[in-house]
Amino acid sequence: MNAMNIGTVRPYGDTENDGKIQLSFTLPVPAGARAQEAARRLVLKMGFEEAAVAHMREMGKGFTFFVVYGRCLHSVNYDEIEAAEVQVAAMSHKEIEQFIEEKIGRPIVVVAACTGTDAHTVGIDAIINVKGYNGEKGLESYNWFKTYNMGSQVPNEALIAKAVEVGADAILVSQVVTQKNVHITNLTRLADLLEAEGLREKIITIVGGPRVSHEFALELGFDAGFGPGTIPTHVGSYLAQELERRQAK
Amino acid sequence: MNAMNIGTVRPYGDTENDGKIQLSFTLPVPAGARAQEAARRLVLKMGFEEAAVAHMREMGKGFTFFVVYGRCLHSVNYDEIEAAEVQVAAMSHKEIEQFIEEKIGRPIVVVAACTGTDAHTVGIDAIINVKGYNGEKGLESYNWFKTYNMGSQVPNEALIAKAVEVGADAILVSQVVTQKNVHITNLTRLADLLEAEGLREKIITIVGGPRVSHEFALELGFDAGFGPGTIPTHVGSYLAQELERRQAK
Amino acid sequence: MKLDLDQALISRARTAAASIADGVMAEIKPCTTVAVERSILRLLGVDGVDVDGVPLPNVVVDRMAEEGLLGLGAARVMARAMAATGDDVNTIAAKISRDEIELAELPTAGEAAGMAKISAIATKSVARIAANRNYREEFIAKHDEAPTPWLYVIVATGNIYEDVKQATAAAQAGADVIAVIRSTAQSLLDYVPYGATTEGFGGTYATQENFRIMRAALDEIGQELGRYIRLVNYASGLCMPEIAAMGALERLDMMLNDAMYGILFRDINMLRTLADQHFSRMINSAAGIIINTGEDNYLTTADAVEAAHTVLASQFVNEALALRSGLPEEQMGLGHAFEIDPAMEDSLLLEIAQAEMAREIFPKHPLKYMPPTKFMTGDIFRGHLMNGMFNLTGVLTDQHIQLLGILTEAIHTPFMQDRDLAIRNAKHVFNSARHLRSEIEFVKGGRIQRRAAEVLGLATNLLEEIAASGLMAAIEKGLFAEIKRPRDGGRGLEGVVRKASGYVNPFEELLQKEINARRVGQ
Amino acid sequence: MKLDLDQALISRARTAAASIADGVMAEIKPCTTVAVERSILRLLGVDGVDVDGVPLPNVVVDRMAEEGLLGLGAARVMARAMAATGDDVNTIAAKISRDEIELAELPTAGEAAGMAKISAIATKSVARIAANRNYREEFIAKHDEAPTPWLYVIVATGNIYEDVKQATAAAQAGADVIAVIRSTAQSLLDYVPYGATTEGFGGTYATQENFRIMRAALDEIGQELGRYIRLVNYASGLCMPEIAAMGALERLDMMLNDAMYGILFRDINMLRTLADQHFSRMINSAAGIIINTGEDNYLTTADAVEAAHTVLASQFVNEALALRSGLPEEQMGLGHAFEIDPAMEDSLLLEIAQAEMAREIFPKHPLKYMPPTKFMTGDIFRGHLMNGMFNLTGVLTDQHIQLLGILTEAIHTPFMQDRDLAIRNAKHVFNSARHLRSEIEFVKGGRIQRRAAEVLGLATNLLEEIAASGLMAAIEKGLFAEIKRPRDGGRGLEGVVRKASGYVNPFEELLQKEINARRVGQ
Ligand code: B12
Ligand code: B12
Ligand SMILES: Cc1ncc(COP(=O)(O)O)c(C=O)c1O
Ligand SMILES: Cc1ncc(COP(=O)(O)O)c(C=O)c1O
Repeated sequence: MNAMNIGTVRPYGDTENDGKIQLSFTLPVPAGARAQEAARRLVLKMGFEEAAVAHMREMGKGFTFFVVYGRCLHSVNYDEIEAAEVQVAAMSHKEIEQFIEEKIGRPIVVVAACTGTDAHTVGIDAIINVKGYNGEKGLESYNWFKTYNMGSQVPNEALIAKAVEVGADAILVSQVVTQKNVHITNLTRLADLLEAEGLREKIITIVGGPRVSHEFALELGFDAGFGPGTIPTHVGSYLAQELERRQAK
Repeated sequence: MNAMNIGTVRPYGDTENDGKIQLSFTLPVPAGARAQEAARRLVLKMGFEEAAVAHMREMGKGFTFFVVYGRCLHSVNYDEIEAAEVQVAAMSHKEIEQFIEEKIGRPIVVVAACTGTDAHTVGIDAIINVKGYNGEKGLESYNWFKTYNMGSQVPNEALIAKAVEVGADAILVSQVVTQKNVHITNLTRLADLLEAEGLREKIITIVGGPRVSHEFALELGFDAGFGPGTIPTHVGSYLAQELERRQAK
Repeated sequence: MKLDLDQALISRARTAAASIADGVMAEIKPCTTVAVERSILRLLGVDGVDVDGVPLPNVVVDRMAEEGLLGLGAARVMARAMAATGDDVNTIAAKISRDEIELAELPTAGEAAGMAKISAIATKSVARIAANRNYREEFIAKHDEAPTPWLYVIVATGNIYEDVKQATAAAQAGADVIAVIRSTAQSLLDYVPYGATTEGFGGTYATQENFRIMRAALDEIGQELGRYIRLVNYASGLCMPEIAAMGALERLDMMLNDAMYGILFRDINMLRTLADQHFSRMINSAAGIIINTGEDNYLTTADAVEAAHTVLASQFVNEALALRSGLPEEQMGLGHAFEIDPAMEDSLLLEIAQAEMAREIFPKHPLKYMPPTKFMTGDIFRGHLMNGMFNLTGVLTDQHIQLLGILTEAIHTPFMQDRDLAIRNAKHVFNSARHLRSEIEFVKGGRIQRRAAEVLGLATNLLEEIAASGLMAAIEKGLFAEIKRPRDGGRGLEGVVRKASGYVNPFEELLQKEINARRVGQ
Repeated sequence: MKLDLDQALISRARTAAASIADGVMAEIKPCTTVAVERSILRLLGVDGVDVDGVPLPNVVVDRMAEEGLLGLGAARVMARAMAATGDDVNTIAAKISRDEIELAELPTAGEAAGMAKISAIATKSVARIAANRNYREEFIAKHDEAPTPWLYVIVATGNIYEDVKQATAAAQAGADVIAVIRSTAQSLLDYVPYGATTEGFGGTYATQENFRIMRAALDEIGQELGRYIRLVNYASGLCMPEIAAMGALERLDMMLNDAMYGILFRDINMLRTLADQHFSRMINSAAGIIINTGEDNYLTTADAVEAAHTVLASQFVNEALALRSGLPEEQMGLGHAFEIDPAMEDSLLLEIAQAEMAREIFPKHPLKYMPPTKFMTGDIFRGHLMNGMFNLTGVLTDQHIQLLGILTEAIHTPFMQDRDLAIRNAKHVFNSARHLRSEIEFVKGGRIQRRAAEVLGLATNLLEEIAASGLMAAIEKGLFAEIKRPRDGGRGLEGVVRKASGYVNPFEELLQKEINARRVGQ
């Protein structure tokens, strides 16, 4: 995956290394020559050259919208980047079933919920429910998964209690609302609770949502993170292999 | 104009000082978790916090497009900004005519052209020709202007020769094509030529075009610059008052 | 009519919906709820919080419930207290909160005299609501009413003062209607928070003070612009009639008001919220407030092509229920949405068919048309384009209330610039296609006509099926939005109370009178 | 037909256009031009530059002109030289550049033998062109032809190697047609630059080597994608037939080819460029190259509502002229544009009327529909939306070639991402409105029909007025694009030469044969 050698890269407009970037933003100032200059200077501070205000308009009294194009002087070394990705061999529905049957020998028990005040169940339902996502049926339809989908607005405490009650191998949490970082607050609290209950090492913990990445999940103390476009087999593959790995230890 | 006291400003998303900015750009790398991380790091280098890649897609092999939102930590002090603006009292068509009749006493002679390889005459025609712009007739229709519109792709030398021939008070140059900064090259050459011919102080020199500002014109050694949305009366007001000012000296 | 819809089918659908609504009315009639009683108290003037920050209407109603008095209705118990103490309602509420009044021990003797006072207060309260309505109507009459589709935008910063900035800018940019979105999970609170608030998530708490602050701001900018700027908030949830009452008192102009939404998307108990809905809609009706129903939401969990007929069926039911709460068609902002996967070939044709169908079946109704949300991605450019197609469909099919799509739908609640771009998008498209509707006909028996006929047929069948078993059973079966809700499940069932004999709600009659008077006036 | 256009008016317009075109043909018949003669040399195989970098075709033709021999035609003079020296054409050209041949002193004796050789070379040259055409047709026949509207995008980096990257990405994203825009002012050069170039402004020089590089790149990606990717460049300008010849040799698929554009927008002398155009179109025709005419440009200087009929009138004239150069209708990519001020109420209706009118009047023609440019601003979001409305109009009115609008039109030549967004915009709209055309009818006598009738009426009148005085007089009067050009003004008049008796252009006959053969073949 990390094989490709690309080196240092800059944004590309129409010529290598031209650094061209588009920005748009609002400043709380009235439109005019000073506003335009303020926008330009702001962009120059970001480390740009040739910042040009392509569009400026006052939206309501005292607020002005800008579209700016400029040449960004920063660059990143692509080769040095190692983005965390869930490390797992992709398996099909059938392969997952077979894997669990052979290597685990009993159904994997998962408890899923959309926690806190979050009521966006479409994402977690896509992973769990028979209906599934993008033509892939959810884990509920697998013979070798036993699933409990608790639905929306589930308190962290209730989720943990349920997991204990059914002897869950894994907890699957969905967080969609991210305003004021409410998902971070919520997930941090859950991680703390799991720690306190001594469940952190016993249960595989997974987070998912449109603003979730594997890296993000790891940072908050979870085992894996799944973002937009996840399909049930991604999660099934991970669960099966991770459980086997843990049992092997 | 500069009276308003606003202080230090940051971009505004939905809360004061939240610093929210939208960016889009292309990196010459294939799409994937590493690309996403590269985009994020690039934006962090610009002095952002919480840079989030909202959208990533590969456009053609090896080029990926990103939409990013982030919180910019820079700010600008609005009160300190003094953007150069053409300093002139706005007058109507009629007022301009009267002003010239009274204070100059003879028609002002102007030579206009779209210079170099540039063939975009709509802008200069809007200022000069009877047809005008936005309902305002061009300077050609004024009794107290005598105009020569040389059209498109006029060499700098030809423009200067014409100005000398007709004893022009002012030269009006339009530059629309800006790719590879060809307008700057072109205008710098014109300024040098004027200087060499000793005409710099004798003739009022004006530049216009969609990427022109007063500041930009001054930097290149012209007397005034007019950007998008200019109407003939703006230019007429300036010419009349500037000529009077010069004659008064 | 462009779609040549089968009028007989439409009548059959309406007949089935009427019988469904009658069934619902029969179920809710014997009941009142804590929320209904709290609204009665609010309309009588109870406001404020106790030392622990609990709203006084809750303190009073909870006490009545504890004492087993709620079946009589809060008004009647309050009448007793007034007669006994000579205090005004708010003083009584405060005293109850301080345990200075024993409700169970109040003498019933002075009740009749107390009820007379209550009646007088209630009459004044309804007069205030009517005055609000008159103010609105006069303002609009003096200026010009905005052309439809109206530009409806949301603000959702979580902070009422930031909301004001955003709303003001939106009005200046051309918005006709401003909705203040509620904080997540407020609908599950069985009380209404108090005072000005600055800390919501995904929206700002609906409080009476926040209503007042925003109303004042919109009145101010409306005066400046010479246009009436409509204000919207959310009634649906556990406090449906209470918030409706607040909205009526503070001159809101539209309210999201739909029990089906609460049942399906918030897991609120059906009996509770249907009972709440009935009274809340009476209040909305008298206040001249347009309701917004939530059928659009069905398409966020179900597929917009497969489930199109459930939206239509639900609209018929909502119409029938609304009629039974005294709402005229002109105040029924039935909801629907532009949510078909745009990757589907001819999706625009299907959207046009659906929107035009709603327009022709509900000709007088100020339909509320919701933008694409589900298939929005982080590609804001694509999002802006989809919103353009949505706006085109809106003006082409003569929608009344266009909730503007936001290009950052999949990313965050709208920034000021996102909303501004949405408004400009709508103005651009509406203006450049202003009379497209009157220039275009649909080919007879073509894809568009066939699709509308198909959806109408399926909806009629569904309604007749539901009529056989009743709405509640249909919801138990998961016939809407692919979500099943048990009759006795969900939140808030404990707040449903059987009316005792002698139960009184003084507002039902007064509101009905007001509603009738307006109807005659038209 | 959706517009119910008056067919009699259309016939009248065509009759007038025919007489206008006949007038033009009569004027240009007695003349040849330096560019025509240079193209003959190129087709005969003259290529390369002299020590000063001057292209050999220019060296040779200029020398012939100096010697007063050009009236005979370059082919005949070359025949003399071949007979006299026994060298091949390129060696002769090189010798001329080194002053090693005195043209005026060449014996005329061997001319007939020389002409036979020339004929043989010319025949092979035309065969190569035909082979290119066959290759294209076979490739397309093997794969599927792209559905219309075709997605046509431009690349304009100034550097042919960057252009290749951009074009490849565009093809991968779904573009059907790639146009390489020329550097500013190349059209005013009276020679074609040589070799691979990396330094253009607002575009990349059109050189034969650049054509080759891009053709190879598009063939490669086309193979990979299993689609034929069409390549476009510009003929119009002072080198019209020369570039047409290069395009035919390097298998371009479309060429901007319009003398009217050169006259009005580049101040090229009308006689010169009309003469050049005739031969260049014969070459395009034989090569199976679709021409793109430039009527869209009129609306950048004139108002799109007021001047709509001048676009239509010019299309009629261009059609008549093209027919006279042997171009079949299937290769006439008549240009028009979506350029009405979107701030105008109902502008979309007028755009639909105009586009549909073109479609119905020119049913077999691969119309080329140009996007909004003039009213684009730096507001890229608004720009993207306008392009969406343009794409909707394109698919609704069945345009053949859709030049995709770019959201940054008012800012810079397209970045890779701008082009990608344009392609996604078009794919999104085309797909979601794929069959809208067959579902919609326009109201009889409504705004759309009336507008189309009005424009057709005005165009017919204008054509009849022009027919009375001739095209050249009409241009002198400023009847197109509000621009006046004098008959004897403009660039390049000095390059027009009266044909002497005995003038020969061996390609006219060969190309005509090829054209006829193809016509029969159909
Ligand atoms: C549908 C929807 C709703 C529906 C939800 C219905 C339901 N039962 O889920 C309704 C209408 C009820 C709703 C209401 C609200 N919503 Co909403 N809603 C959306 C919408 C349009 C789509 C979300 C969706 O269904 N996506 C489709 C699914 C399949 O994608 P997904 O969730 O990303 O899931 C995938 C992956 O992330 C992953 N995944 C997700 N979870 C998990 C979990 C695990 C364990 C794993 C492995 C994977 C995984 O797999 C899934 C499949 O690939 C979005 C906007 C948008 N287009 O994204 C707004 C949005 C999410 N909503 C928003 C808001 C604010 C609200 C409200 C709070 C508004 C209000 N105040 O009324 C309310 C209240 C909701 C609440 N209390 O949480 C905001 C959130 C803003 C933010 N960033 O914080 C959004 C972004 C809209 C906006 N721009 O304002 N909403
Ligand atoms: C119309 C147009 C054309 C027409 C021009 C017709 C004509 N006779 O002018 C045609 C079709 C011929 C054309 C051709 C080309 N164009 Co062109 N064209 C445009 C377009 C669509 C509009 C320009 C316009 O007319 N604006 C309206 C006028 C009124 O605005 P304005 O020029 O800004 O003028 C106002 C002010 O700036 C000011 N002003 C302007 N000049 C002056 C002078 C003075 C003294 C004063 C006081 C004020 C003043 O007052 C005016 C009124 O308010 C723009 C895109 C766009 N939407 O902006 C591209 C654009 C300018 N063209 C462009 C290009 C690249 C070309 C070509 C080079 C493409 C090609 N390779 O073929 C050619 C060649 C032109 C050449 N040699 O210069 C690019 C330039 C890119 C860049 N930033 O460098 C643009 C931006 C399009 C794009 N995105 O690629 N074009
Ligand atoms: C009818 C209706 N009521 C209420 C809401 C919002 O409810 P909550 O505040 O629970 O998010 C919606 C959602 O859009 C709705 O459609
Ligand atoms: C028909 C035609 N030819 C040529 C051109 C371009 O010419 P130039 O290379 O002179 O910019 C255009 C402009 O778009 C055109 O429409």
